[in-house]
Amino acid sequence: MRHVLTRPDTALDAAAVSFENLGKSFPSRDGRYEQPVLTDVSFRVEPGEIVTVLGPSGCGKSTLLRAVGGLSAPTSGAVRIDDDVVSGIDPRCAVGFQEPRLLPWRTITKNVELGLPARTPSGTGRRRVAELLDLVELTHHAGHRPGEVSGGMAQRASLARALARNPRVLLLDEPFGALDALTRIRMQDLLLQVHRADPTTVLMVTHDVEEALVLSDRVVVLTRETPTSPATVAEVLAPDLARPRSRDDTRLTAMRTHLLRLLGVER
Amino acid sequence: MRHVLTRPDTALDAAAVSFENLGKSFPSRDGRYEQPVLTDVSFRVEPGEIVTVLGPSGCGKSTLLRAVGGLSAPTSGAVRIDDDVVSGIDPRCAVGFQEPRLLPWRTITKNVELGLPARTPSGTGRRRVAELLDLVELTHHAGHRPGEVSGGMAQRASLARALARNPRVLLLDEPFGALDALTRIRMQDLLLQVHRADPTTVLMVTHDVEEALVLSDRVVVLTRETPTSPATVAEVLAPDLARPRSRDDTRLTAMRTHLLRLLGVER
Amino acid sequence: MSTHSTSGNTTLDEVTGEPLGGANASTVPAAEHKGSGPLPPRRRRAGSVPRTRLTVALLGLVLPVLLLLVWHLLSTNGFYSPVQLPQPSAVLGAGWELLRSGDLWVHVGISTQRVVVGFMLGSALGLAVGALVGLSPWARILAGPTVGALRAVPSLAWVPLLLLWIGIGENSKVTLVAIGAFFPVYTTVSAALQHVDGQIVEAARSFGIRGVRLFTTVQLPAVLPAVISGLRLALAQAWLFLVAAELLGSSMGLGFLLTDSQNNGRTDRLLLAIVLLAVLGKLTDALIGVFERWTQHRWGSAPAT
Amino acid sequence: MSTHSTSGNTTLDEVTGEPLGGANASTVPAAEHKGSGPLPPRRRRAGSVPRTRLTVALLGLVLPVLLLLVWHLLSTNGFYSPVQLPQPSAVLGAGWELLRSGDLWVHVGISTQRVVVGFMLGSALGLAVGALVGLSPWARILAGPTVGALRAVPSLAWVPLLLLWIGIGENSKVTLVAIGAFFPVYTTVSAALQHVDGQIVEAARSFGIRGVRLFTTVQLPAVLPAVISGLRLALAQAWLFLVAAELLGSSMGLGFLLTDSQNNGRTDRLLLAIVLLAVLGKLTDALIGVFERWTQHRWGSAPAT
Amino acid sequence: GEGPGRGVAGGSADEIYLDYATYNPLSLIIKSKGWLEKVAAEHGQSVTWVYSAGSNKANESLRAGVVDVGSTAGSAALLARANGSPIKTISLFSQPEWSALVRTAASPVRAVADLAGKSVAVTKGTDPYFFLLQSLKAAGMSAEDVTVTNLQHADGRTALDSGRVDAWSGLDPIMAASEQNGDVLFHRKLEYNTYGFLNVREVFLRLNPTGAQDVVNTYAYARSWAARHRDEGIEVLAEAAKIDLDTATRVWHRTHLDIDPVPGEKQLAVLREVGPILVDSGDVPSQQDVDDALAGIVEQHYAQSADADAAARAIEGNAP
Ligand SMILES: Nc1ncnc2c1ncn2[C@@H]1O[C@H](COP(=O)(O)OP(=O)(O)OP(=O)(O)O)[C@@H](O)[C@H]1O
Ligand SMILES: Nc1ncnc2c1ncn2[C@@H]1O[C@H](COP(=O)(O)OP(=O)(O)OP(=O)(O)O)[C@@H](O)[C@H]1O
Ligand SMILES: [Mg+2]
Ligand SMILES: [Mg+2]
Repeated sequence: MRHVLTRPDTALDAAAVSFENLGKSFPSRDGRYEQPVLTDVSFRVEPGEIVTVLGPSGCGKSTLLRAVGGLSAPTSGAVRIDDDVVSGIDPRCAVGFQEPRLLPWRTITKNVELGLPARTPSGTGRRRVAELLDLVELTHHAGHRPGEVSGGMAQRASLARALARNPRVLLLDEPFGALDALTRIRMQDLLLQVHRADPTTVLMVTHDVEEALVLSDRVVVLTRETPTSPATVAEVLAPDLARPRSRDDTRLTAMRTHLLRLLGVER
Repeated sequence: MRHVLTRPDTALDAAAVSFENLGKSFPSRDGRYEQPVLTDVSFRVEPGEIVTVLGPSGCGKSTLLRAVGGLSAPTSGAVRIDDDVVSGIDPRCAVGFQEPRLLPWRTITKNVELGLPARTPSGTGRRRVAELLDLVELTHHAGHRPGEVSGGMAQRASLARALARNPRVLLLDEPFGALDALTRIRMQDLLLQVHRADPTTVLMVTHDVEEALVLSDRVVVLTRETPTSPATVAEVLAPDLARPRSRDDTRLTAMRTHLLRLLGVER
Repeated sequence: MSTHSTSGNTTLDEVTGEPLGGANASTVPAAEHKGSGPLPPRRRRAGSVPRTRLTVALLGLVLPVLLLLVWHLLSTNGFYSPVQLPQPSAVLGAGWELLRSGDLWVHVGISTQRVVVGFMLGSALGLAVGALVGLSPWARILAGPTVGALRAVPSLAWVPLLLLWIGIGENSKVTLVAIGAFFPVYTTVSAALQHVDGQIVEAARSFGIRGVRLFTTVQLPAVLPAVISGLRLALAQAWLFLVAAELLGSSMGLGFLLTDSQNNGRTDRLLLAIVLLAVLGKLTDALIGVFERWTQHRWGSAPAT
Repeated sequence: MSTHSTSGNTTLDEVTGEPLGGANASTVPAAEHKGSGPLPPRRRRAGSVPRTRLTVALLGLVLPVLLLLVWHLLSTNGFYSPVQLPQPSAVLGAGWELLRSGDLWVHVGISTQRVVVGFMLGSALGLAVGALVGLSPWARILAGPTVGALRAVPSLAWVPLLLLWIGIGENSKVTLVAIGAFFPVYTTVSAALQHVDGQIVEAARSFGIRGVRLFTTVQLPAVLPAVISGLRLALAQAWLFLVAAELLGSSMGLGFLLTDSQNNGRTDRLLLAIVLLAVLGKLTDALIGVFERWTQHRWGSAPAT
Repeated sequence: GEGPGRGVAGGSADEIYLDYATYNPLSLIIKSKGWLEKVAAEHGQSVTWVYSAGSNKANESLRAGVVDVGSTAGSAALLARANGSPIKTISLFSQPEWSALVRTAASPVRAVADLAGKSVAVTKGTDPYFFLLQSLKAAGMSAEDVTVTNLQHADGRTALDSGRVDAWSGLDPIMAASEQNGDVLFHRKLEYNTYGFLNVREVFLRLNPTGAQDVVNTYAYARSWAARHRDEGIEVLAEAAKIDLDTATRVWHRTHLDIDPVPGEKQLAVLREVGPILVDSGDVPSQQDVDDALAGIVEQHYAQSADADAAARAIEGNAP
């Protein structure tokens, strides 16, 4: 594929993420009771693993990711990165949010630069940003402001910003949701390529079962009994196949049907 | 399926939408030249038809939809709704934007109410909003603010707001992009149900080829030669099958492969 | 646009009702702690923000008390003479004297009335004109420069003009206070309206919401924080203009007390007037704080626009 | 969060550099017309906004010219006597007289200098303290109430205090002007910072951006419109406080000219001083407009937050 | 509140708008006793009192027509008339000694001549300013020989006491208060003080001569009352000016009320000294304006026909 990325000097080794009986609830609208969203979530992501999270809309996937990044504190239990309990924003993580969250007054280039680790030498930084923009196919729009690019382009810029960080744990919240089929495949390949060059830990939320199966070492499925009850881990599936995987592999097709059924889709 | 919706008294008949050599360009970053995005787009959507638009990220799908809604003026050519050239925001359309665009300070209910046609009697309005919230499965979060719901929930609220309008032309920009497989299917069904009850014209952007095939009377594919050249209509495909369609129908599978190839995906 | 937004950073402090900023940048946002039961010890920081209404009020008094101490020291160590800087107790004495004679209430009452009425009129007008200029390019081109020029006319300069046009009496005083209150609201509102998030305005317009309805449902709530800081400044400026207003043939009011004491060399009463103006300014400002909290309650944690 | 946002509504008017609001609500947004070649006739409206710099400037003069006419009429129809309301020509004459004697430049020069220096100091300090109070809950709890109270201390009340502490001379005058400039910036900045879009702040923080860097990369640009309207008000208030400042042992300056003429009953000079203050106020305000346009150019159409 | 007030250059045949001021003790007495109301009622006139904080304020009110009768220092009346304000002086209310040159107790300054090269605080355009200039002139100096620091009266005292200036050309009652505190009036000169002028708008004389006569009559009555009720007068002054009794007593003694109220040559002579100063400082455009003003400012008729007894009948007759 394309050339290997400029690697920032600060790059560090991948870290393990473990969820220990994680629970999270939010105060209800009137503040009178606590509405549980996640309960008793326990699993461990090994260093360098790619793990995807599947689950119905509103079940708490983003909440789970935010807990790892230290953006919201769990109500019970804990998340550990390597051996430290996460408390407060964790510098070892980089987050690709569900919304692009670009600074509207900065160009795409300048937005991606924000992701660079502190103290990146400016030459290295510039080179890395240019490479990333090339990889996410935004070179032609590098000088545009977020208000002047399409939804999919903004999402790719947001992805590039997260990748620029070269973190020990990469948290991606539906990074390919707004992309067409072809671009989506290219971006999946890009993620795998970056991961190969620099095998960091990736925890990613997706809605696309096929995507989960093609990309990940393990798939975590969150489910809940009723739409108002808290979600928890229903199954952890390990598609034990070498990458690159063909989307038409029959073993994957079977797993796909299984996962869809888990999510409530009967075909 | 579920009960038929409360129909606002103001509901009107579906309208035809025709694109006549539509072209659109944006001034480049430095303002020195015009960057064409769409060129010579011509096709006609018959009243009551469901038409989906497919195309690579950043090719101009949202731009196309915005031209119909009168949110941005074409550079050349025109869009007509029935026989009138669209100029300025067109009251016959309702737009479901690519981003949820909810008012952050209003509850979900209050946001959906914004979509109601002017002069809806308050009783009818309340009933219709409640029904829609039920259909998009947000009844439990009706009192939440946009900042307190998940990405998929916000998207569904945005969809409900567009549906509340009961327009002659419904414009939807990737309305199901942030939904998991099951919710997505349920929302697709919901759209068809609403359409059956009230056969309005629907023009919808999607990235999901399968979704396009399952839902639409015709699929319009936009393509471009290079990422910087303008897009135009490459093909209009009519999956001439009765609805509800099975996702596993072999005729659809063939079309799917064809469309994916058109979009550049070889399997 | 949507999810989790405000919970992450702009969280409502449960005591002051004001969102907490990014100062405690490296900790988990405060509001998230709320129902969280026992936290790992690392998250309890020495610097955590106090949360009861009383503590906050008391802490707010620390600085004034310190200032009072410095004042007391300066006025007693012989560096300043009593006319230059009377002791705090002398000022208190002057206040007590006025209180006993009943004059204090008259001064405070009439000044407060002038400020409140003038502020209401001026800020309402400022909101209206600010909305017009902020939303209509025509109004901006035609009226913008003139209003901008009038903004720099000092309060004292209005005095002779108002004397000519309206004469003395309550009307001219209230008018001057209203002029003072007008400009801050006008400026902040007209500027803020030009920067309302285009996406949601466009969305609302696409749903046929226009004109006054667009203003009240989208633009006004979106600029609410700006309106409120405009109101804050307008109220402060109303108090400032009060002093000029009470040069308009007045014989009561705190502004009168101020100038009159200055003319008569009663430094103790002068300082009393200053302190009273500051305290009343802060008290009326607190009412705007209440209004702000009400709007935040009504519209959720303040709109992010 | 992203696409097309500003193109839809908050479009940059190419002349004034200011975004056009929703007044022409039912038309296609103006900036979209730009390169659009011949449009269908329906889109050209009689009310379309003028676009050349000159036309805009001239239209801005319409209202002042009308006011001048009204003034002329009132002063010549015998309703007001010349001491009450001199003719515009008499005011011009007074200006000419001062110009010939060279005093006019002295007045204008020294006042402008005081305002500019005081404004710079005051607004810089306002920005710093406003940032602190807007971002740190501790600073807000401790200092908020005190600053809020000081805000209502009238300019005239500062005069004797500054006389005591700093004496007469330029320092005390510039200090008073700086005090005037401080509060509007402080108020708008501290308020606006509490309402910055939590989503993007959170995003920046998740990328390890904190403290000063967070402030300069995210929060400051986000509150830029508020900062600018704060600066506008601060500049206006600097001119207002100038008049009080020039009571501090001064014998030159427009504020001196104003009070002096008022005391002497030279209504022609009084009006001259008012007009000059208004014109200078507007001119210096225009500099802030230039700065605003520069920031908009630098940061794209103003941030929507 | 203080009523809607009168606007836009008012004036009518049956209303009297007049000012009261701490530098005009007679006005304080008349107001506090309610005498004018009684006198004016005889002619169906209504009375409205307006506060004047200083001569400049009284002039401003006269100019705007919000008072018909205003009290100013003689110099201020001249200044206003010379600058086109259509006013006439119909009576005098006092020959005050309200200005003098003040130093701190520790200051080495002893005489006007010692001021050479020193700084003096004063409010430009007020009586203390003219007092300073006349004193300098008498000592063979001019304003150029000292640094004149323009400050409001109260600020002048602060500047003196805090050592920012070497001397202060002061004004009562602040001056009396500072004397009380140990400052020294090192140069006094009764003649350099211009008189207390009771001015009316010309329009008022045309519209309401009866009202003008009522005012002058009441002042005449008050003048004789004040001569007999010194202590009560001091109390009224202390009360109105918010000063203590000792200070008020000082001021009272320097404010000579027992004078011939008819304005005339004696006052004009003082004003002729002041006139050129006004022209020099640019406060009045030309000497011609001053001369015209001097020629037209005095209206003796009302003071000459002042009838204290008429006022007494109205006041005492209605008394219980
Ligand atoms: N206001 C604008 N100024 C300049 N260029 C713009 C503007 N709006 C859109 N564009 C450009 O127009 C092109 C098409 O954008 P559009 O949003 O229509 O794409 P799209 O097909 O909807 O893509 P996506 O699937 O990613 O949402 C993009 O290249 C974008 O950069
Ligand atoms: N700040 C908040 N206050 C109250 N409730 C919240 C808040 N944030 C999230 N929630 C609730 O938590 C639940 C889970 O939200 P979350 O965003 O994690 O879902 P998700 O799995 O990411 O869904 P989606 O796939 O739609 O993005 C939702 O019901 C939402 O309403
Ligand atoms: Mg989510
Ligand atoms: Mg799009």
